[in-house]
Amino acid sequence: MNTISYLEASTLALRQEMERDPLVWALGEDLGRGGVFGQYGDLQRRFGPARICDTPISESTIMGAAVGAAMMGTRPVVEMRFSDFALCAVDELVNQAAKARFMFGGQAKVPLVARLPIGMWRSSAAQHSQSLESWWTHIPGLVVVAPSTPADNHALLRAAIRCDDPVVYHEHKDLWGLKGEVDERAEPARLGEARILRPGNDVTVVTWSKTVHVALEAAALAGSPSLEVIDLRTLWPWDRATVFGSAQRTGRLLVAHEAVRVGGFGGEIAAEAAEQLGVKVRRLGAPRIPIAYAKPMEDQARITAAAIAAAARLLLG
Amino acid sequence: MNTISYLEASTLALRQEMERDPLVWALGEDLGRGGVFGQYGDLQRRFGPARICDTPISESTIMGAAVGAAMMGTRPVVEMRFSDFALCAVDELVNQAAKARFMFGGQAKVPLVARLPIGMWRSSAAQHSQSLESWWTHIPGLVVVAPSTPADNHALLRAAIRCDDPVVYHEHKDLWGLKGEVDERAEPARLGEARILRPGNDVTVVTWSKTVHVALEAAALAGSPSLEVIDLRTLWPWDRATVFGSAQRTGRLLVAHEAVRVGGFGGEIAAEAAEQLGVKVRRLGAPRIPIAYAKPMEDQARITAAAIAAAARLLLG
Amino acid sequence: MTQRPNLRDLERLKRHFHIMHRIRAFEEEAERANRDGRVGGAVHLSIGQEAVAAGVCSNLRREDPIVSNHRGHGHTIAKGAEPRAMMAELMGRAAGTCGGKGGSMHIADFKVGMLGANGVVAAGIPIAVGAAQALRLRGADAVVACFFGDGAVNRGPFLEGLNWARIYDLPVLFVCEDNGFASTTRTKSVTGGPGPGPRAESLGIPAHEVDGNDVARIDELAGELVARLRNGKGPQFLWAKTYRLKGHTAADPARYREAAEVEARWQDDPIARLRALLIELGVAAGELDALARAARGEIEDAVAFAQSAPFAPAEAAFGDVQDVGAPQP
Amino acid sequence: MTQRPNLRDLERLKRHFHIMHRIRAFEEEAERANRDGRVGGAVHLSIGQEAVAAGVCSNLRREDPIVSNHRGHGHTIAKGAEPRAMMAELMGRAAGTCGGKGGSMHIADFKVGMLGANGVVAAGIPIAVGAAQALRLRGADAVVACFFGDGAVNRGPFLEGLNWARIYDLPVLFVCEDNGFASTTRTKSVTGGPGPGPRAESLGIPAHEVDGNDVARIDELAGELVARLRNGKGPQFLWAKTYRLKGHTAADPARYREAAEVEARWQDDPIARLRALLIELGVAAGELDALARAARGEIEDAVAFAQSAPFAPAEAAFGDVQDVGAPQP
Ligand SMILES: Cc1ncc(C[n+]2csc(CCOP(=O)(O)OP(=O)(O)O)c2C)c(N)n1
Ligand SMILES: Cc1ncc(C[n+]2csc(CCOP(=O)(O)OP(=O)(O)O)c2C)c(N)n1
Ligand SMILES: [Mg+2]
Ligand SMILES: [Mg+2]
Repeated sequence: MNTISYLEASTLALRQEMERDPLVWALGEDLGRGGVFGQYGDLQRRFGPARICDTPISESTIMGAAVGAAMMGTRPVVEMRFSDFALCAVDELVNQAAKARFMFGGQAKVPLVARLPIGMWRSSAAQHSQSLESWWTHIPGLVVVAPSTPADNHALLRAAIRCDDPVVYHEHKDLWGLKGEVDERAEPARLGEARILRPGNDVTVVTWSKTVHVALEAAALAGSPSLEVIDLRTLWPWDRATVFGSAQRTGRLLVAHEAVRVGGFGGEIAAEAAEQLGVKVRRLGAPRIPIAYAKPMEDQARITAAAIAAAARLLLG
Repeated sequence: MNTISYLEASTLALRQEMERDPLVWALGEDLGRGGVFGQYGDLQRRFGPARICDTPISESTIMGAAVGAAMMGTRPVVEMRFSDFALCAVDELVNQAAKARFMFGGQAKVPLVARLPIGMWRSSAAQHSQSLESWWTHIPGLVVVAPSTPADNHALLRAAIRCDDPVVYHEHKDLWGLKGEVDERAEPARLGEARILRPGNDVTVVTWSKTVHVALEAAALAGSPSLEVIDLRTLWPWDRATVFGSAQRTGRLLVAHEAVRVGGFGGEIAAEAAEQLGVKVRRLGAPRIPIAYAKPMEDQARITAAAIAAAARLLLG
Repeated sequence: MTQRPNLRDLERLKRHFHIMHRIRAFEEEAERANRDGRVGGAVHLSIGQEAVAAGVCSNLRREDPIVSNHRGHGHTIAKGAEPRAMMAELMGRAAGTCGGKGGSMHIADFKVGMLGANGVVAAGIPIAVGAAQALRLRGADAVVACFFGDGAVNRGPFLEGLNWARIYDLPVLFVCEDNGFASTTRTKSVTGGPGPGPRAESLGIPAHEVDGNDVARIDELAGELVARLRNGKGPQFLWAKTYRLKGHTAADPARYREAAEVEARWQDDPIARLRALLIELGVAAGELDALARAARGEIEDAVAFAQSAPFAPAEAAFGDVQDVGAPQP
Repeated sequence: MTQRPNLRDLERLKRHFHIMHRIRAFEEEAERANRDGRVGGAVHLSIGQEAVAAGVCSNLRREDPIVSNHRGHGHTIAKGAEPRAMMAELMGRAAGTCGGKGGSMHIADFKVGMLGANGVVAAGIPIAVGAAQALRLRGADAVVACFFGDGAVNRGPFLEGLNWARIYDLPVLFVCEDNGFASTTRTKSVTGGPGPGPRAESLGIPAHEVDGNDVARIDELAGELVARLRNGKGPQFLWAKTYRLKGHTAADPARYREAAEVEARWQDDPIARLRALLIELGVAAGELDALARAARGEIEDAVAFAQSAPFAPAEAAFGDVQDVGAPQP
């Protein structure tokens, strides 16, 4: 066990997978100098420029080349820098990566991992702060992951790299520095398993990525109802058994996420729970506004611990 | 009143708006020859190639140029041929069109209409059949429209063109030939208004685009519960008053759409209804599979009248 | 005029003749079947362009991948796919190359290195360069051929993908089939500057113009270029000027061009040209007719096979989606 | 060496001197403020590249729009925006050009025809050609200048947008500020072929290479090119070779290059060069110092203004989103 950061955990995971399998490689801009956040560390020195591949600013081709390379049996890890820039590569991700296996009748799989760092960080405004994870849950063929801790960023990234499906992998920019214990020899995670981080009786709170920490904070607030906090970890497939088990116990389900509430993945979970279980549901997400630069306006798009506690109280009350 | 097709209704609407406002224009591939479905008719002969502008196969720039042109005070109508190809223009639609007004503090609006024909038509497989309307509902700044009849394609397209916001306008490829009465002198529709097409007592069915016709068929099936069928028409903003009013009356809400169920807009409406009204909810949508070419497999992605009736019966309990 | 082939051998030309006839017959059958509903969706015919597919693919090994566009039957046949499995795919049958999931627009046969047609213009270009990169990582010395049209050179991935091949020195042969049209639009009217070849050159890739209806010349040139690829000389660009004798799809009457123009172009039919060349080289007309008949027969057999082959069960729609979180019927 | 200016007049050069100093001072203040937290987010400095902004924009009228990239302060100042409103934007204040919603990366001032910086590389290129198309539809005879970096020439919209300008003959001056870097990467290492200029030529757009640190030459050349645009001669491409003297962002120590390299490039500082030229032309050092001081004073005033200006209320985040279906606080 070592205490390392969420960022270092990802470097470690990639290093281990690259050591294990010579067909794992990564491509993206500035990777040779560690990548925009430093998450590629010194991997280029270690593995050479063919496996830690510095690319031009060509998002369509970064993603598209990964599709071709994955179909030819390698395992590319695609770095998109900011999930916002992945919007320059949507045909490649959705029309190609997600569908190739199906369209071609199973002749090839597309084992790529697309890293799309999401979330608000600091004063980064509307084009560098988005969280669009719900989009990818809507696309058949894609697996969708969003780790919240260093240990999970280690265990889930390794699982994503070993997965034979295209995985959209969301790191949160505001978590890079978060420290935690990571067992380097742990097995990779199983994709699709949620984790109950804190037991509670009154309200089940389902969340993922950075909002996990906000929910834990809410649970610890004086006067908060007793919250059972579930870190979903994987959005597709999502762990219906764990979520439903908890919601049935508490009878109340709150889904909270940083992404915009309208059309967010909270709708999927809340609707399923309402439909299948008939429990009381509620959703929290950002208002339907772009993210502003100035802090007071930017903060309007943040989900706070107080908001989570208040929503939980409404469910109780 | 004339009986014309859904396709002709769109040609008429664009013609009328172009006659009314010299700053309305359209751009896209093959528009001079009427466009891929013929929906631009002879408009180039009528208005010339500067206003019905034939473009190269450059989706990013078709959309991006429209953003620039809209910011400079014109009203471009962007033709994407198939909504699938709009995936080559997502940065332009989401990072630019939707956000420009906000990012620049209201210095400019972006009054463009992006026409993204959706839906299954005939044996068109995974890259020419998608319905991704839910994506755009998640994006602040965008208005989202999906007409189901010739009269609405006339009235809503005109409204979309006059709207000062970027509008994602979804025609359904399988409706082009649908005939109906259109009053050429009617006022443009009001965006955000749903319509109750058929009153009923047991279950409120909210739907849009082609699935409206499937729902009407379901309501007419022998042995079907009494369905109140609501054509949502605009997905953002959606007409909460009409939907909630009906759902409160019937106590049961079914949302049905052709798009994939997981992450579809049905989740938004069902979750809202569960949360705000506590009515019983259910959703119908396509399974999470790409759309296959061969008919028997393709049909697995279709929502049928029988499925709607069955889901309604389940709600009745 | 057809150039005198700097002949490799006569047998090679006869093989081209056979393959081009096979493509032609396949597409004529596909056209007919699309019109009467046995084949659905949009069917893009490469009639008139067969020389490019035949000339290029005859220089590739089975393990050399190709990537195609929406107009992919010819490339697939020339790369060695079975007409039976191909026609079954067009008819949506389980025995199709893609089990009926793709149809004409997504035809693929990975066994013979055919990595897929594509419904999105220019989308194959990044896929091709990535495939080449993967082959290098795997230590294979295969080369990749990437087919696209003159309309594709106006999409961003053209620039990005060619630049990519150049900077990593990837063994990719880019083949631009310039048939004059992008759907109903004359490509020249929407293409700035001197065209595809100079665009490739500006990205550092040597471009070679060729008469796209002259299979002997294409074969020869492609042979030289593929040899350069195998010798590590980096990517090459082949600009083949040809003509789309049919409409954009089998359903397109192509009224945006004069009948006379099309008729004139039929005079330049690459198959007729090859036939004339072979006769000139002393091959007996009877031998050529026999080859053409054989090709036609293979395709008729493929149609018969496909028509009697079963559809995949409807639930097959739930297969081949993904391993983790796979959908349930 | 700085070329002898084919001088329009000395006053013009002095104006450049003033504006370039204003840009320099603005960015030095922005850098400082970013380091101590008064300015947030990523701040991209154009220090060392001021000659391009000044030389190009001095040939534009107020109603001629410009479109910029992430490194947009210089363009915005050169186009005539108020430093007070600009600095207020960087500090997120209500008095900012974008009311504090955009910050440095989205600075814009439509009043003076500055249509916005952009957080997405190359995204401004399609916007610029569309703006030109709209101006034509509206019967305006304005021209558009579009600024982007050498990294942007590897993204698809570069090809698409330049082709677009060519085929519609739009009056767009494309300005490629080639500063050698795309973030931490030397652009040459990821750019195939002979570079931006020849790429533009291959799309039919005349390209003109220029020493990007020589404001007199840039001014002169831009003047010629803008005249061509106004005369309906179609798009033009200016390839300005310069150097990014600072890191990619104000937070980037730029350890991927040697200090010696940067030091050598400081010898070519466009402001110092212009100063030397003006002295050579007989302008008194005192006069130049006064101009520099004036520029610095304007920026200090802007900082003081911005720092004391109020933030927009938090609820302003709900404004300027959309008319139909607008969000509620
Ligand atoms: C990105 C995208 N835009 C538009 C289309 C519609 N489309 C299909 S084929 C085609 C023309 C392609 O022309 P070209 O590349 O020259 O190939 P050709 O059809 O001539 O063989 C168009 C516009 C598409 N499939 N993909
Ligand atoms: C599409 C996209 N990819 C990546 C980035 C991250 N990024 C911001 S600036 C930059 C380098 C741009 O280089 P260049 O165009 O030469 O401009 P310069 O920074 O040198 O002025 C990169 C990679 C981005 N903003 N947008
Ligand atoms: Mg063509
Ligand atoms: Mg640069």
